[in-house]
Amino acid sequence: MSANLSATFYLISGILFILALRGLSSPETSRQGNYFGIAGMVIAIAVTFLAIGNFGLGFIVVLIFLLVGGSIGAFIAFRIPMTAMPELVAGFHSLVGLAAVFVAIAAFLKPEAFNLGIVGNIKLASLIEMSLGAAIGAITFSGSIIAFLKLRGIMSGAPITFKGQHILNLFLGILILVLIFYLCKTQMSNIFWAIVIISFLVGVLLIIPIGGADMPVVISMLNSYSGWAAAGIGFTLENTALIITGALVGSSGAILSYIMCKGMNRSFFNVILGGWGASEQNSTSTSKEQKPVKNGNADDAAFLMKNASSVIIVPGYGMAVAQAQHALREMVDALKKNGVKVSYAIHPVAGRMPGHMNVLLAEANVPYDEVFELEEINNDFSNCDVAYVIGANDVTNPVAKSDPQSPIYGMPVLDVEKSKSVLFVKRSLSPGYAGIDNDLFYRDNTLMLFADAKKMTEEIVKSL
Amino acid sequence: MSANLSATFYLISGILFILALRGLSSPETSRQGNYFGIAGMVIAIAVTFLAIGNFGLGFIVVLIFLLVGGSIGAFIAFRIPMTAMPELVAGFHSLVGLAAVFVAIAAFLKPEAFNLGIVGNIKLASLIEMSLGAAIGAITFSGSIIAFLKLRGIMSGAPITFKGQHILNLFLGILILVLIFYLCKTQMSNIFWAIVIISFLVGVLLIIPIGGADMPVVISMLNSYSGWAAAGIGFTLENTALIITGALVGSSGAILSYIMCKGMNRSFFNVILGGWGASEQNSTSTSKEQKPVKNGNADDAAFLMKNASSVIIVPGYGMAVAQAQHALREMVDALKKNGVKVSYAIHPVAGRMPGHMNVLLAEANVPYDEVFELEEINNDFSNCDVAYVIGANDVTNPVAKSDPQSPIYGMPVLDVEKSKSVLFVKRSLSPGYAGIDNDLFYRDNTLMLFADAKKMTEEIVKSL
Amino acid sequence: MIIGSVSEDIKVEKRVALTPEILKKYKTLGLKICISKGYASHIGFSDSEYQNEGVEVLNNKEEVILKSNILIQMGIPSNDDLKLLKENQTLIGVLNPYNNEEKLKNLISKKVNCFSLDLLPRITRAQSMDILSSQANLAGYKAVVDSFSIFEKAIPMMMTAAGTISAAKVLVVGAGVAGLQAIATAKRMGAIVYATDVRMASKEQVESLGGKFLTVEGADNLETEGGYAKEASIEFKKKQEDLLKETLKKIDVIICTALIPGKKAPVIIKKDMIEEMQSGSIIYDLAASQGGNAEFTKPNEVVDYNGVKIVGEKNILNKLPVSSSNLYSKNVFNFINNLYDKEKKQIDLNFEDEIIDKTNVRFNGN
Amino acid sequence: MIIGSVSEDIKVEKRVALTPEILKKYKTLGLKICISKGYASHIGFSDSEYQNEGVEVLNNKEEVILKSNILIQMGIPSNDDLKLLKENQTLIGVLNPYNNEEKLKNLISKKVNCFSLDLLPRITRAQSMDILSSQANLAGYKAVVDSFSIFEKAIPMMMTAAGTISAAKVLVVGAGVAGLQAIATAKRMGAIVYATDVRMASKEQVESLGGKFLTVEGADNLETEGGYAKEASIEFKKKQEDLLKETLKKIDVIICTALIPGKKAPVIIKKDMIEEMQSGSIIYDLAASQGGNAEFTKPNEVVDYNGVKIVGEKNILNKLPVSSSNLYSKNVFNFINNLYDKEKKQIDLNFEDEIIDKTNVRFNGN
Amino acid sequence: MEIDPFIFRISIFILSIFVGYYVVWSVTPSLHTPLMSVTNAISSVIIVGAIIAALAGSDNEIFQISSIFGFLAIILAAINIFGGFLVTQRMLQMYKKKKK
Amino acid sequence: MEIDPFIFRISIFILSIFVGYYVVWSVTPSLHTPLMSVTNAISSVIIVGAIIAALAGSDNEIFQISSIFGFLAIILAAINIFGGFLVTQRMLQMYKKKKK
Ligand SMILES: NC(=O)c1ccc[n+]([C@@H]2O[C@H](COP(=O)([O-])OP(=O)(O)OC[C@H]3O[C@@H](n4cnc5c(N)ncnc54)[C@H](OP(=O)(O)O)[C@@H]3O)[C@@H](O)[C@H]2O)c1
Ligand SMILES: NC(=O)c1ccc[n+]([C@@H]2O[C@H](COP(=O)([O-])OP(=O)(O)OC[C@H]3O[C@@H](n4cnc5c(N)ncnc54)[C@H](OP(=O)(O)O)[C@@H]3O)[C@@H](O)[C@H]2O)c1
Ligand SMILES: NC(=O)c1ccc[n+]([C@@H]2O[C@H](COP(=O)([O-])OP(=O)(O)OC[C@H]3O[C@@H](n4cnc5c(N)ncnc54)[C@H](O)[C@@H]3O)[C@@H](O)[C@H]2O)c1
Ligand SMILES: NC(=O)c1ccc[n+]([C@@H]2O[C@H](COP(=O)([O-])OP(=O)(O)OC[C@H]3O[C@@H](n4cnc5c(N)ncnc54)[C@H](O)[C@@H]3O)[C@@H](O)[C@H]2O)c1
Repeated sequence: MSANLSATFYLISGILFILALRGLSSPETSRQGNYFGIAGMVIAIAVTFLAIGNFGLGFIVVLIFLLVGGSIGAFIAFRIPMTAMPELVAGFHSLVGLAAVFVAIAAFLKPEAFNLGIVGNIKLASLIEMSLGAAIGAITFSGSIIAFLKLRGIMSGAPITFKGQHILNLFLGILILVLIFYLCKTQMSNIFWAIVIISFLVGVLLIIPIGGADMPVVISMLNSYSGWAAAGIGFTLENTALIITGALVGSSGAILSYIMCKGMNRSFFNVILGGWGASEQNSTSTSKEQKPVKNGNADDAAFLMKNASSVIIVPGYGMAVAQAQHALREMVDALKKNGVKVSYAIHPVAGRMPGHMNVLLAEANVPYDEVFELEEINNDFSNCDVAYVIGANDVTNPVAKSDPQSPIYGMPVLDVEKSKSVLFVKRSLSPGYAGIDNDLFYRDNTLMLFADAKKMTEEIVKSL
Repeated sequence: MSANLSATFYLISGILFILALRGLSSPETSRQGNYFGIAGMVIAIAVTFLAIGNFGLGFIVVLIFLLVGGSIGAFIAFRIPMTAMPELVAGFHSLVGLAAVFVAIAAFLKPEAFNLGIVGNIKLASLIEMSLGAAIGAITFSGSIIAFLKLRGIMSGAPITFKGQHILNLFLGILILVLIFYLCKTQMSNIFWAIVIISFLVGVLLIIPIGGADMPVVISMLNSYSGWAAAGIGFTLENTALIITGALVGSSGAILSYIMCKGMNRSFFNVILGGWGASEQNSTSTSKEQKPVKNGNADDAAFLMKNASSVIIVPGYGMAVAQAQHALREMVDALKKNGVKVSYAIHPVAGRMPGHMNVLLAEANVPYDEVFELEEINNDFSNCDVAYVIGANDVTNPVAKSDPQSPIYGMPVLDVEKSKSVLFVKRSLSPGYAGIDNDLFYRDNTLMLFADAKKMTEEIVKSL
Repeated sequence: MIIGSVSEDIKVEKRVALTPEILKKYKTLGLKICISKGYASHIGFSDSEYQNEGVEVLNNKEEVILKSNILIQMGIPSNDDLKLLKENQTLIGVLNPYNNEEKLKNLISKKVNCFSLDLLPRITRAQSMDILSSQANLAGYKAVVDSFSIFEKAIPMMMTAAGTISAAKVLVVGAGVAGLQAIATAKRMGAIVYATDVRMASKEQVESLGGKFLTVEGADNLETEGGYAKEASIEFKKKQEDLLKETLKKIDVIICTALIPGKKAPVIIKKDMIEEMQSGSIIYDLAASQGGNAEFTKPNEVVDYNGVKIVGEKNILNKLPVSSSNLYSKNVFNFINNLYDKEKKQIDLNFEDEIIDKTNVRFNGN
Repeated sequence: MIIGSVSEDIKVEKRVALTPEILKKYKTLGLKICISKGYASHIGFSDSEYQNEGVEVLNNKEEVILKSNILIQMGIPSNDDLKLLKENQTLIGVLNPYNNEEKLKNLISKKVNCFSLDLLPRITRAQSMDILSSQANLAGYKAVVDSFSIFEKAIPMMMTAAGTISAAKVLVVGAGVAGLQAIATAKRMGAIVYATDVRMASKEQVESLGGKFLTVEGADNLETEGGYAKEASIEFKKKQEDLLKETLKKIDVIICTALIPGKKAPVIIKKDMIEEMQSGSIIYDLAASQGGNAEFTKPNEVVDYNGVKIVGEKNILNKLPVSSSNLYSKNVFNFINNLYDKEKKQIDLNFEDEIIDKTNVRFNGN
Repeated sequence: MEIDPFIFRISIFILSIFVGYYVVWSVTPSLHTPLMSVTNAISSVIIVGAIIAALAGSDNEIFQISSIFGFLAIILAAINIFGGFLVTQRMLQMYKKKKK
Repeated sequence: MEIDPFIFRISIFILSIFVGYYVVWSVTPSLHTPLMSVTNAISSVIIVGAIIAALAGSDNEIFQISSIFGFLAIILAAINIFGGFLVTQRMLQMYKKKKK
């Protein structure tokens, strides 16, 4: 295959990758996007084989390796439970990082194969590129491993910080640059190895100070790193597909982590430089947030509800305080437009006066036939996809069913926990009228939406 | 200046153009975007001079021409009234198109200067590129001229259609391609000229069947053409800046016209292929839509109101029919958050029963102290930026003040027309209870928002 | 020119034609005003409130009538009072010419100008004088408040620890001005509101207030050009009956407002329908003075039929005298404002003006 | 076991302890029911409605009292009826032990189990039996509906061709259960609602219903642990007075609901404040039976003071007997459900249960 | 293994198309007119070609026919550049939020 | 006048960064996890380098040290490719709207 032809195909594969990411922008096109990605990958691999044009023993061995790796990957993909997704992605990242390191090593050991000069006299630019690629790859690898361990729970999720951490990281970073400089000057392989090893260390150091809650951001950041590593290697190999993809993945990953930080209301730099801000926060919040809660935003809520077939709204005193009834009505209207079945479940003592919720819902013109009392609707929770609990607390507290010591024992409660997912809109984890904690906040199928009920509902309307 | 260096600078200038367009994505960064554009342009021009490296007589002459053109441009830019913006842009497009044609001609006449071979033996690729560039440039030029004339009112805005138009266009298009093919084969200059002339004709034919209302879309499409022409020339000149910018402008223009069509609820292809659909529509709608109205969408309304310092809401029967009171309240809340002063003006007979509006606004929890009766608020319209008339009609009709023949003569009306802009939300141009037309719809400071009052208001909330 | 107004017979009419609110406006027209003693004290407006605005309070009705050029009243004055009126004086009020033909003919023969505001054309320009609208509106409101106060159950839905009270169902018969306001008020209180009317346009209007319209299928649009209702066909009435009979089983409160101008009110709620209703339900009949929309309606009485209370209210606005007087005085003022020629300082009997022409009481074309 | 209930003295009490709605629930508990003839016919529930659900309708009260194991009533029965009660019978109702000490001591000495539902502790589990809440809630609603019906102006804002009626201003004194419902109801009707209370928590609650809270500055939180109010300090009272006096000038309707358990109701609306109010205003005093929150309140009378009507309603729920009886019967049922041991088929006097312990009437610790 | 620069140019071309596509999607509709005018201004980079054409050959050739086309193109493009950017500037000025 | 291909590559690199930037902004937040997993899968195009490394030199050299690194890289990347795309597919399956 001529160089021009293969370059063209690599370009096509790069474009397919762009289309893949583009497809992911909406649920409707997302699967198509994935197919684009697969097509791009197939083309890239096929073109590589054709360009090398060697279909002898080596080719067969490569194929075998490919299949072995592929089977392992497929096996993992099918077996992994959906809940383990974040750690899986982290694990996969580590592989890409390591692969980048290996390719860089191979290129360093045998530059002729890549047209980069000969051992001991590798082209300057290529040397820089490959050592950068190796370094970033190594950081990605070890960083992802740490992230994986933290998410898997093998390592504690708590941030590990020590004095001088940032100075050490800075020092190591500079050291790597200095080493690259010397590598270029001397072409000594020991320096190359040193770079790789130090980079592994940096990866570890970068991730350990970051807390478990920030892991999604970190994963996305590592994703970005792996992209830059690929781009570096791409420059070494003068391969357009690698450059395009690397830059694409690199920048998209970085932006994604930025977007995620914004969504979680965290400072990007605090997260990425792990531990900068952590030290101050720790002291105050550790004792309270013992039990982990899942924290969502309006988009998550909108997504969940849009794709539900039935939603039950559970209003409480917080809805009244926030005067969220009108926004709530709007949200329900929007959901109904999406074909979702929505009903309201009114607990007999929700709010602070008998019929409190009824007054407000009537004000917002909610039709009476969508409003159900506890006894009418309590059985429906088990068939419903999402319970949207807005400013209610005590009236959902399952402790009333289980703990005779509890002050609310014996009160009938709404069985919201039986629905597939529960969204709790409230401002904090603080208790309601009865002053007792609600176990539901910490359940697996609960997503907490911490915000004023009206604001959150309005935002959900926007996202719908 | 070395080729590499200048290529790098061209790249930088391309990137600055990207940043320029990016800046335009929000009002805050828009001016900054414009500066990026200017910077990119300065770099591109400077680099070209440096790359040629000839600072003799030619340079001075070029500078003079540059300044002459620049002064003309600046003069036009300062003198043109803001309302003439669309035709101005159309006019400018024609210049770019013509410039592209000229450059292509120059390259054709003196290929050596551009490294494209010699006269009579121009490189094949370059020849294709330059003739495509010239053709597209010529289409842009004559098309823009027609658009300009239509917008300026020199030519009638009505679509000019004749039988076989599309077939003629198709034929001419194919003809151009065939001629390019022969040009490549024979390198005869006559063919080149023929291509240019036929392209001029095509430009005219493409635009005359398009009606005045669709002109914005056409302008954006011509913008896109001029981009493609520039890209074509870029390939000829092997100039990255031109390629990047051309592609950028080409695709962004095309997308923009698509977006605009969507916003106006028109089919993209109908507009672009001008007159395809027109023939059917014409018969029904001409007589009614004699007087032109300005037609806006939710985004325009949101933009206007967000940037207003005071807004007066004028509700009428349509608000009640649409049950838009809750959405309206939300909109007002959002505006108030933006620091806009909002009040409601209630006409004594708005709606269909005394106090109709009051009931609904109270239902939506609008505080009484934001609600004013006609006499209290009528003088405030002249100091207000936007009057948002939602489903009201008769109660704003100025004919009640002027025409003793009118059935509503003598009724006090709200002087909404005195505010800087008036937004009318209603579903059509049909009259209200009194059955008479409302002159305000056709005023210059009126923007009609044709939609159900509730839907429109909800969309505005989203855009705020 | 002097405007006068004398006390009404407060046993039948508590509203007055002049409330303190409006006095300033008369002043700006340059008109003087006199009233009789204790004119509106029964509704809380003391004579001094009037005097503060420059009104002359005279000791007895005669003085007022003799002194004033224009006499404005709510209802037609007593015979004694009418006797005192003489040539070129003007009487404005709700004179009800069909019922008071005798008295009025008498006055006209004395060349007293009589304007009856119930004759006002329903044109846009006359809206601000439209007493039918202003009073019907309040009547619709009050009918709901009153019937809810009589009703022995709570109206809105309340889900409480002691069980659920379901929302009351209200039916409004006739969705004119009074009916629409009744719908709005009942809706506000949290009732589920149904309405029925013969005019098609009212469907959208009812829905614009959140009410449910009971559409009689296959109904023609029984609307006159003036916006009033025509009498319904027998076939229509049959269909309406069937529909209502079904609906009434679950209705708790009925507000009747259906009228046909110049005719007896249509009887819409028949005996057999009332028998289907739950004990404890209320029928509040605002059409009582025109005969009533329900079969057993008796003006100014509460009839109990099988536990269903049928309230026939003849002049409900006596229960809301302050608000209704305020609006009425404003209507009258707007009327005078149109009638009075500020230049010539006298009233201008311009019969080209539809408003003046139509409200002027004449019989047999004189 | 047999549950019985006899007619109340319908001159003072129209509510009943058993409505047809609840009968099914008693059946599922396996309890028999008997009532006296014409038990609830005054509020539209005929004897046959009861019989249809298997209730035995006996000819006179004596039979019922002698036959039943548990007698459920609204108020305490007459002395004649009480005489018939004997050992091991149970009496449940709102017995008002402080006022009826004599009668109850007598019963207790006869080993009759007396449970007075007004003693119910305000714990979460008891909410479904909480008659104070269920009845106060309806009282708050009715007070508003009633006072609006008396009020001579329209409540909601109406901008009409004949001028604007401005929205009425309502003040709710005491934002407990009744007060909150009053706020909600007045708000619904379109009034501008103010409220005042001594408990700080009520501010948020008032606002959650769209009311405006009049905060007495520098006020302590006068809330007991049970959620009730304490008596206010003199300083607080002074500040509250000043604030109210200013506010009252523009208030049209006042709904009084402030109570302090076991004490006379605080007098909050003083003479000098009432003098500031506009003629035609209404003070509706739900605290009348405990002495009233306004200075001139007289139970079951309408006092007119300078044109301000002060309505002292002692038992407002007699005006809403159906809804209130329904909720009361549900409360009583829930109470019996807790008291009755389904296995042993008898009541279970488990004094470990706070609800049973606190409601059981004993004097001096017996 | 040398790759034809044309391939690179095509790559650049295509990537720029993507960028153009995305950039515009994120523009608020109210800025569409300024956007058009700025893209119009930008598209006059064609002036680069015009300059090259005008200065092709030595100084004494500048009034050759091909150069003249170059000069004409320069004027046209220059009008556009100045006019385009300035007009955009003016338009954007209007969009500035009023101070309150 | 030959331009160093490196410049072109840099251009491509930068333009791709822009594309990446814009593509992600338009992704709905609920698709962030699949997005991460698909970018992860895509970033394994590094396999191209791995294959080149593995097949560098003639067939009898395939078990040289440098080739072995290549082979290892192939396995790692292959795991990633298959795993990544399949897992994305599974996730997206969840996002499919239920039929009603
Ligand atoms: N209905 C009655 O008659 C009556 C009378 C008296 C007492 N109660 C008691 O009141 C309780 C009612 O239960 P409930 O579930 O309705 O209320 P709840 O248990 O008191 O819970 C209300 C929750 O709303 C949240 N909230 C408050 N303001 C909010 C805002 N602006 N935006 C979002 N969330 C807000 C609070 O959490 P954050 O602070 O974290 O936001 C709080 O946990 C029961 O315990 C009942 O016994 C009822
Ligand atoms: N207040 C009273 O007591 C009373 C009583 C009787 C009559 N009137 C008369 O009613 C009129 C009141 O004036 P007005 O300005 O309130 O109403 P109007 O003049 O009747 O105009 C209402 C406008 O709302 C539009 N509309 C209807 N449904 C809509 C929807 N779903 N979404 C958006 N727009 C909708 C209609 O235009 P499209 O069809 O184009 O959407 C119509 O032009 C006066 O002429 C008055 O004299 C008043
Ligand atoms: N143009 C204006 O300025 C103006 C002002 C006020 C009212 N109006 C219009 O005048 C019309 C009449 O209003 P009104 O309140 O004075 O009417 P009304 O008091 O004469 O009658 C009340 C309602 O009863 C209805 N009705 C009559 N027979 C019926 C039957 N058999 N069954 C059911 N309903 C029956 C009528 O259609 C009317 O809606 C309305 O359309 C109103 O909008 C116009
Ligand atoms: N936990 C439960 O299940 C439950 C059930 C019902 C009510 N509650 C609570 O019980 C509390 C009391 O309710 P209630 O309606 O029975 O009270 P109540 O009838 O005893 O008193 C009515 C209101 O008057 C107020 N008040 C007393 N003195 C006052 C003064 N000087 N000025 C102004 N206001 C004064 C009180 O604070 C109270 O809010 C409330 O907090 C209510 O939320 C709790």
